[in-house]
Amino acid sequence: MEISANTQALAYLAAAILFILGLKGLTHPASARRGNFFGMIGMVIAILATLLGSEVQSYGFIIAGIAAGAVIGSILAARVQMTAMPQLVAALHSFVGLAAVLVALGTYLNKSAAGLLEPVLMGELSAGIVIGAITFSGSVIAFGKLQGLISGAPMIFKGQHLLNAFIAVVTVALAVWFGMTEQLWALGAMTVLAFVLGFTLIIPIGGADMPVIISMLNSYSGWAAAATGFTLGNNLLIIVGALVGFSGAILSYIMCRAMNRSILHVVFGGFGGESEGEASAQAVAAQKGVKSASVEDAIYWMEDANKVIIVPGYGMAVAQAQHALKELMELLEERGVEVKFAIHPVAGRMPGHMNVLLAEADIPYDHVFEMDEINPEFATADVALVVGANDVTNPAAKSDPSSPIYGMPILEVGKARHVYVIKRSMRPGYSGVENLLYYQDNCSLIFGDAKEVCEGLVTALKGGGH
Amino acid sequence: MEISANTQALAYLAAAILFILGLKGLTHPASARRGNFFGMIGMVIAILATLLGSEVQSYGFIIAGIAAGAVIGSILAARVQMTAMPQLVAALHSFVGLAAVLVALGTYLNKSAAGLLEPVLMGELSAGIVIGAITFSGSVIAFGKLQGLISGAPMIFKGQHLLNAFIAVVTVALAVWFGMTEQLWALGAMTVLAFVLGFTLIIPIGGADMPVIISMLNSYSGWAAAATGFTLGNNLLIIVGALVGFSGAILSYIMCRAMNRSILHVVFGGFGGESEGEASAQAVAAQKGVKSASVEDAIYWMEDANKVIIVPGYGMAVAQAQHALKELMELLEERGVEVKFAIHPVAGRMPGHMNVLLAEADIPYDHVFEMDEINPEFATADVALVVGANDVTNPAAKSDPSSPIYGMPILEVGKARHVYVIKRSMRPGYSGVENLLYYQDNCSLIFGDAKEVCEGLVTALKGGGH
Amino acid sequence: MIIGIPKETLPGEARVAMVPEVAARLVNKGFSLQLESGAGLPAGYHDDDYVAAGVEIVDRRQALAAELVVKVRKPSAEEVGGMREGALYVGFVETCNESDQVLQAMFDRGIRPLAMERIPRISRAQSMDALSSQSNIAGYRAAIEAAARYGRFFPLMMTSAGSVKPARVVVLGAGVAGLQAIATAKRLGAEVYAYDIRPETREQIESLGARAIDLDLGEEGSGEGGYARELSDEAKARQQALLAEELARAHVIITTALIPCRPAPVLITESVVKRMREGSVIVDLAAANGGNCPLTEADKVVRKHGVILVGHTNYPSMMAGDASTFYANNIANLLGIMVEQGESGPRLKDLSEDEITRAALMTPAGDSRH
Amino acid sequence: MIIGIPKETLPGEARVAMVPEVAARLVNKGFSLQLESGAGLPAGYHDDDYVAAGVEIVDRRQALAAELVVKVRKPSAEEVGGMREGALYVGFVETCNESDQVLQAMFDRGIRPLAMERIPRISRAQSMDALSSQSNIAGYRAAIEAAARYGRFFPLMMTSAGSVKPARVVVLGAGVAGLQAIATAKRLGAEVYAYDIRPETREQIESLGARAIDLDLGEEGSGEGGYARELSDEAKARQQALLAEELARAHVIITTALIPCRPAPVLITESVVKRMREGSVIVDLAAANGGNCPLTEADKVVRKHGVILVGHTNYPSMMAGDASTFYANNIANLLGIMVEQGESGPRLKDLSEDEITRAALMTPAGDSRH
Amino acid sequence: MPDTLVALYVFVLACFVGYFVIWGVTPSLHTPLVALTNAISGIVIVGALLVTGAPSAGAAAEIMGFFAVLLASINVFGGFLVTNRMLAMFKKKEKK
Amino acid sequence: MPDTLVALYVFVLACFVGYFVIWGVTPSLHTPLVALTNAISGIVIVGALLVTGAPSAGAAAEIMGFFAVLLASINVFGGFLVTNRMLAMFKKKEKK
Ligand SMILES: NC(=O)c1ccc[n+]([C@@H]2O[C@H](COP(=O)([O-])OP(=O)(O)OC[C@H]3O[C@@H](n4cnc5c(N)ncnc54)[C@H](OP(=O)(O)O)[C@@H]3O)[C@@H](O)[C@H]2O)c1
Ligand SMILES: NC(=O)c1ccc[n+]([C@@H]2O[C@H](COP(=O)([O-])OP(=O)(O)OC[C@H]3O[C@@H](n4cnc5c(N)ncnc54)[C@H](OP(=O)(O)O)[C@@H]3O)[C@@H](O)[C@H]2O)c1
Ligand SMILES: NC(=O)c1ccc[n+]([C@@H]2O[C@H](COP(=O)([O-])OP(=O)(O)OC[C@H]3O[C@@H](n4cnc5c(N)ncnc54)[C@H](O)[C@@H]3O)[C@@H](O)[C@H]2O)c1
Ligand SMILES: NC(=O)c1ccc[n+]([C@@H]2O[C@H](COP(=O)([O-])OP(=O)(O)OC[C@H]3O[C@@H](n4cnc5c(N)ncnc54)[C@H](O)[C@@H]3O)[C@@H](O)[C@H]2O)c1
Repeated sequence: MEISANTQALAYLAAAILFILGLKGLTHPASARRGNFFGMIGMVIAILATLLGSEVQSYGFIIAGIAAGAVIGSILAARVQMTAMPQLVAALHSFVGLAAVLVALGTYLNKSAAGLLEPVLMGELSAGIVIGAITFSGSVIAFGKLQGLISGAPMIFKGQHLLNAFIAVVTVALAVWFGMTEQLWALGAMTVLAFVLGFTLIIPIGGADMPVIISMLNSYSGWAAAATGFTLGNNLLIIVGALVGFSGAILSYIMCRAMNRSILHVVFGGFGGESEGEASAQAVAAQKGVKSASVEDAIYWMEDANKVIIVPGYGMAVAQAQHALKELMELLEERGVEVKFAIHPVAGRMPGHMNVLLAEADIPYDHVFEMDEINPEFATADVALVVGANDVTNPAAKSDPSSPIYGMPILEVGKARHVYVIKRSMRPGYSGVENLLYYQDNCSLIFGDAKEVCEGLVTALKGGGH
Repeated sequence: MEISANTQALAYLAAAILFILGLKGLTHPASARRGNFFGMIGMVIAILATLLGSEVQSYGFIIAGIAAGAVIGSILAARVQMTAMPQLVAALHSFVGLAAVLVALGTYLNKSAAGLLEPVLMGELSAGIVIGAITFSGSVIAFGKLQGLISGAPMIFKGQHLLNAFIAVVTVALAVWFGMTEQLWALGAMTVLAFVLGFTLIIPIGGADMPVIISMLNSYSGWAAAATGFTLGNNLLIIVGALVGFSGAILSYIMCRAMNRSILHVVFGGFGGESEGEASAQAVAAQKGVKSASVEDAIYWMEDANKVIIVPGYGMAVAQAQHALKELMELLEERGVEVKFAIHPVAGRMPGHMNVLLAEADIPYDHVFEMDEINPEFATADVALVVGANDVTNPAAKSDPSSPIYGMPILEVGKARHVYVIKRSMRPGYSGVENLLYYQDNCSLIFGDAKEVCEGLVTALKGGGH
Repeated sequence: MIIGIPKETLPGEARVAMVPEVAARLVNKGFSLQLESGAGLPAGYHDDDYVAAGVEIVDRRQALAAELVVKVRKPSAEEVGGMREGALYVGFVETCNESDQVLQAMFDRGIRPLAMERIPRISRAQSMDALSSQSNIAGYRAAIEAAARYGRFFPLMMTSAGSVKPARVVVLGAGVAGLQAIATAKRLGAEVYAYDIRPETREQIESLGARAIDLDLGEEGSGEGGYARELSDEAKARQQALLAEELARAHVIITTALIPCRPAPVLITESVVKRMREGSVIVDLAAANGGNCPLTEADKVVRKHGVILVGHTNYPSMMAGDASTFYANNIANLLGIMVEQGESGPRLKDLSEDEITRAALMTPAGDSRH
Repeated sequence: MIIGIPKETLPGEARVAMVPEVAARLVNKGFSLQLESGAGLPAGYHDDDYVAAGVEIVDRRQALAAELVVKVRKPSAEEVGGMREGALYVGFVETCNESDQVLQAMFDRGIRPLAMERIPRISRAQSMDALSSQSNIAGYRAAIEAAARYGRFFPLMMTSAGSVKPARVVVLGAGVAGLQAIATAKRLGAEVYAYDIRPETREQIESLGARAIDLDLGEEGSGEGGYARELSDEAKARQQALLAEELARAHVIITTALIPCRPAPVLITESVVKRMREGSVIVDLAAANGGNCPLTEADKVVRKHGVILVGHTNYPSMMAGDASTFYANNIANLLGIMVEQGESGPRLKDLSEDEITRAALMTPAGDSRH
Repeated sequence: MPDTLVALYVFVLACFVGYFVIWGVTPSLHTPLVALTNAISGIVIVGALLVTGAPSAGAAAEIMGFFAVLLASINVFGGFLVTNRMLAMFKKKEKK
Repeated sequence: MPDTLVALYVFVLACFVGYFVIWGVTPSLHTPLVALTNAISGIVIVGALLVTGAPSAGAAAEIMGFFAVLLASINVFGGFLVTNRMLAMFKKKEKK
């Protein structure tokens, strides 16, 4: 069965629509899996439409390639540990990049064999190759850093930006030369240089900044696909490429914004090494190996949790966040989440400090539990939300006899599945002792004024797609 | 100077981008005017590109038409009173509809003269004519109702839906017939019937529901433009048509949702007349000629106000909305709005009722004013937000000696520039007397539980585009 | 028009019918005020302050001899004797009995009493309603009294020296005083429950963040004019029994259940008191009318079965400063509708014209109420 | 190990060093408790309740003769005489003077006193810190007392009978008691201002929703161990002068400014009292140490210059129920680190090993503090 | 691709754009949005120009085209100006 | 319109769609988003198929194409499955 070009175009359109709907599915957790499903169907349609189209005539290599890819891909996906996910994504990106390069080269070979080369096409080809190559080598480096094959530390060298700029200029010059002269060596040199550029762009960047880079490379891989689409005159590739390209770019932007960094630094690489006047709380945390999180991360786990335990401390009082907490409690309860407040006997700065404030916000007494009552419950809580409390959650009180708070009973928040701590900085609490809780795997810090963060949580809970 | 088809296509693309950016500008008040400006530029580019293209050869009629249109349009826009805006918009919609019909007919004439008629084209033509005609006559009716030329009351007659369906079927049949036979009479009959359909669709709908209709007609006019685009093979028209079409449709949907009505009723007309189990608060209000408003309306005037006076009453206490009000106060103050609370001596159900609750929410005492202090200030307030208060704001106490509350001093909220009253229904307060305030021009009611509405206000204030 | 303000003579009464701030307003309107020297002292107002407000300080005789005498409490026989014939008296009359001696003495001498407790409960009269204004104070004060007498914390408190549970406060009767007591106890952090016989109070109780106790009595408790009505004997017994469970668990009970001119309903029986925890407190605002708890003794604080029963009958006097201000405002607002501006200052209107003064004015022929 | 709990003998002292609930916990751990009959009554705990908790009710002699005697207040000479030689005493010792007679008597008889007021202010000792637990009560109670004595409303109230402004409450000293007083007055709706000499309290005051008063004294007030230190004379004078303005406008002042073992600093001078409004209230928690206002008279409520000065010195006793529970918890927590489980029940550890008991244990040689 | 298919691609993508861009409009600007989209829908003027100015246009087509141009251009001018007026009126106090 | 222009139209519109649709993604799903877009970017497989299957393809092109197909299809399969795993892990308690 062979389909007409028109039918193929319609099928491509359907696939494009499915991809868009797939991404739109991610506007809400409830529709996310459906979104992924749409994406798969779109892909199946796209592949079938291509195979059935008149352009594809020989199937041997294709079937072999797909079969092998399916096996490898499935095994990779099934085996990979969730913690190794970033590496896997980086590796997959590199494949896309390389595939784009290969497609462009293959197209060049086919077209030149058919004598169909023309400047516009060659420009498009060059774009595909360059972007693809950068994506490839950049992703390989990122993979190496994440996997620990290459040192994760930022590697900065003098004149790095100059070098990058130089390589980039030469690459473009080669592309132009190739377009004008059709000389193969220019194509080859350009390809090699693009690979090098990917390498020099990413190598200086430290491991802590890899998430931004992964997402940036994601964007590159999208543009590579779009460029391929232009080369092949394939609208589907263009559409999908643009979607992916924007996705990566926007995500990088969002991440940079969250970390208070300039996106330009990322695009041009090496931003990880630049010192920034006063180190932000996030930066200090990152340096200490403490995870920082966003309001949305916390909401993600809270909104469908079975049980959330809120642990207020002096910071809640300072921020006067009790009213916002009340609202948070109500919203969570509306969603069927069980919410409890855990009060440590010395939380705050006077006996009963938390009680006064929670009562002011009209938080019902039957939601408020003292330490001994609530401690056994942390193990069954999905989220412990620590709001401006510090010392009273510090496991050092139990484990470190040299600590000045040693011997003080604490709220065992660390036993909850996820712990989110709201505070403004990495500064310690009243006792001046560093909190070991923050180094636990299940604990992340949300930096900010407790009231503002709690209001952010409330807004995020109310929000969500249309 | 004449431009090539390619240049024209690029210009069209630029125009389309400008239109999209123009609409995107409306995501935020700050960028709204720039958005409008983008729209204008886009239009200029589109028109110039068309005029300079090879298809347009004679300019006489065109220049006359544009010149006359410019003069009339500008005068209309400059003269119209803001209160007559809905009428103007309705009138303008009817123009678009009619223009679309004329363009389609003209195209038919041109193409048939050139012998270029073919079934797909004729289908597209028919779509353009039908949608355009419905838009035209529907808008004319809407205009008449709004302007008071036709009774604003819903006019319902038995079998109205049947009649509409019948006309629609016949119209479509004629279109098909025309496409198959190229017979002019079919085209003519179809056009006439489409005009009739627009009439029968809109005439049953009551004046109170006109905003939805206007927006629905807006959508129709967009689809008419898109259909024209298909006819002419003009991508710009298609893009803009789709934008406008979605805009109207989404707005109608939003409005219907806010009024708890089914969008289907609107599309098929006459929904205004259907009685719905229990009349909603909005419906009762509309019947009494009382305006209802949305949270966003109130926020619109509050967020940049100089002074907002909040008037709490018993309903605030019942809803326990004090904490939400506190947050609202803080958010407004962050934006530089002066916020004051006005307490009537008998607001609530016990002396000092409001004071207790406002103190609970930690609203500073210096924001809380008693009646005599605050009454002179209403005249200078941009917004008076009445939260579950009723009797204490009722001007009948001053003006109607027969009223049981006659002689009671009241809070003169009616003097504020805009008054928004939050309550759940049109039911009266403690004294059982209807509140004359609600009939004032500057007063709108936001129906809902005071706490939920206030939280909605808070969320809306925090929200706003990216 | 001359207004005389004699000193209150009832023992323990610290209020005064006029305060300087309000007096100044009345003087401005053309009234002449004559205050008995020292009348304001117990409430914290010095003669000097009155003088500054334009009030004339006079002796007792002269204050009583004014055209219009304003007082807080029921006049004594001696005071009636000192008033001029045909004078107008404005103040509480404190009788449900039209054959009351003092009242008769007034009528005999042609003195027209305007009873503050008879001001009708209509919107327009709210600013003159001294019953409400004084009840409000009583409610606040009752809660403070309870907190001061209760040997434990009202609020929940979790401290390193242990946790204390919040006090369980039950308020009986959610009228003006009851609601204010609820609000005040709630503010202090107690767990507040409240009960009233009128079903519409449920929402009002919840509007203060407290919880309403529901009992199924089988009959309605709303009477006319916003007051409660007396229940049938059967319903009364039912009520006592159903309430008993709630009350026995309470640590503090504030009762405000009154039905005008009727003995206060018994809501807390002795057996309930016996079941309450040692050191619990009952503040009985109905003590003057026999009390909602029969163990209460008027004007005394007693301890019975380990429970402290507070039987004060004059809470407003404990806050004489603000209570007097409220009362004086009520009086001034009432005067506002009683007079019109004549050439030589304010002149009395026909008191039977306005429904408020008509209702408040007591006449020898007996009046319409009850 | 046998613990004796004699009845408190100081007049007005209603607390008891052990409450049934805590006693039951100690009995569970293997202690034998002997309580003087009726010791719990003033705090609302009956002998029966103790018996139910496993406490033996004994006579005074026997209670005093235990190995370990726990009390609230400083023992009397008579009590010391009744104690067995070499016994351990746990309770307040209430002296800053090591040559105190009672203390000497104890030393002479080999009785080792563990002074509750010497428990160091470290995190681990918080649950044993009776000074804090009792201060907390004093702070709450002081605010209630102020509200009960003040002849007006604490909260803002806008009613049809006029509006009353919120009471302006100033709290001096924002330690444990001060913060709780702030919180309680704030709850009641007063407008609360607070001042402390230690700059870190500013944030703490604001964390309770009150406003901090800032004075520029030119020197720091933070001392060691979380206590304040005494100011230079110059700074003292400066402080008085700067505070005067704030205080004269206050309607209620609650003072808690104490410096251990020093006369209380004078914060409210007589001239300030004179300037205060008639009927204002000063609750002086430092009354026992001479008062933050020199006009205060210890253990009395006096009215001077129209201002009511409350000089109670034993607020915890007014809430003896909860105060005793807190105290008993403190004692039990302290016992927890003093003993280890031996074969025949708990056995005393070497008290000089743990820094807490080391600090609390008073020795004849004098100790390190001051 | 044939023109109709191209038109379809463009149409579908434009629909997505329309959907997203309109949902993003802040609710307080819904009224100006109606006015602005109204103005933009005056884009039929392009169609009108093409009809009127077509070399092959007969008299009837020209007349029709003339009216179409007239109406559409009223719409364009009226629409943009009214939107502008609305937004100007909606411009509130100067931010400090 | 020439194909390149059509491609440009499509590209521009797709960019807008991409921009809007991605901004709409709820932040908590950003990680799955990366995985999903990664899978979707495997669409280059279409290009690879066209290259490999082209009637005119020489051996070199076929080899290149083969590897391209292989890599892209690893990406497609791996990407979707990983996304699915992620979302499954992210599936939280059953709603009551
Ligand atoms: N309860 C009492 O009677 C009493 C009396 C005296 C001392 N203490 C001591 O106080 C401590 C109480 O423990 P805790 O956990 O409640 O408090 P904490 O250990 O003092 O920690 C409070 C935390 O809140 C954060 N914070 C402060 N302001 C904030 C704001 N506006 N927004 C968000 N976070 C804010 C601070 O971190 P950032 O600065 O990074 O934001 C700080 O780490 C104990 O060590 C206890 O011994 C208690
Ligand atoms: N202060 C006193 O001491 C005292 C004592 C007794 C009587 N009164 C009388 O009470 C009245 C007080 O006036 P007011 O204006 O405060 O109250 P009001 O006139 O009784 O009006 C309250 C309004 O709040 C609305 N409402 C109730 N629950 C609501 C909720 N959950 N969310 C939103 N709205 C809600 C009600 O309308 P919907 O049902 O439509 O929502 C009602 O119209 C006066 O007539 C006064 O004379 C006062
Ligand atoms: N002008 C006005 O609108 C206005 C003015 C003042 C009061 N009011 C209303 O009048 C009502 C009564 O006010 P009040 O405080 O003077 O009443 P009150 O002092 O006469 O009685 C106190 C409360 O006790 C309740 N009560 C009586 N018998 C009871 C029983 N057996 N069990 C339980 N509760 C019992 C009553 O229902 C009342 O709520 C209130 O609702 C008040 O809001 C209205
Ligand atoms: N383990 C712990 O962490 C722990 C336990 C208890 C108390 N503390 C802390 O110790 C501090 C003192 O507590 P306290 O209440 O027992 O103190 P305190 O009773 O000794 O003094 C009361 C307050 O008065 C203040 N003061 C003294 N002189 C003053 C002056 N001239 N003017 C104004 N204020 C003056 C002091 O600064 C103190 O805040 C508090 O901050 C408390 O939180 C810590």
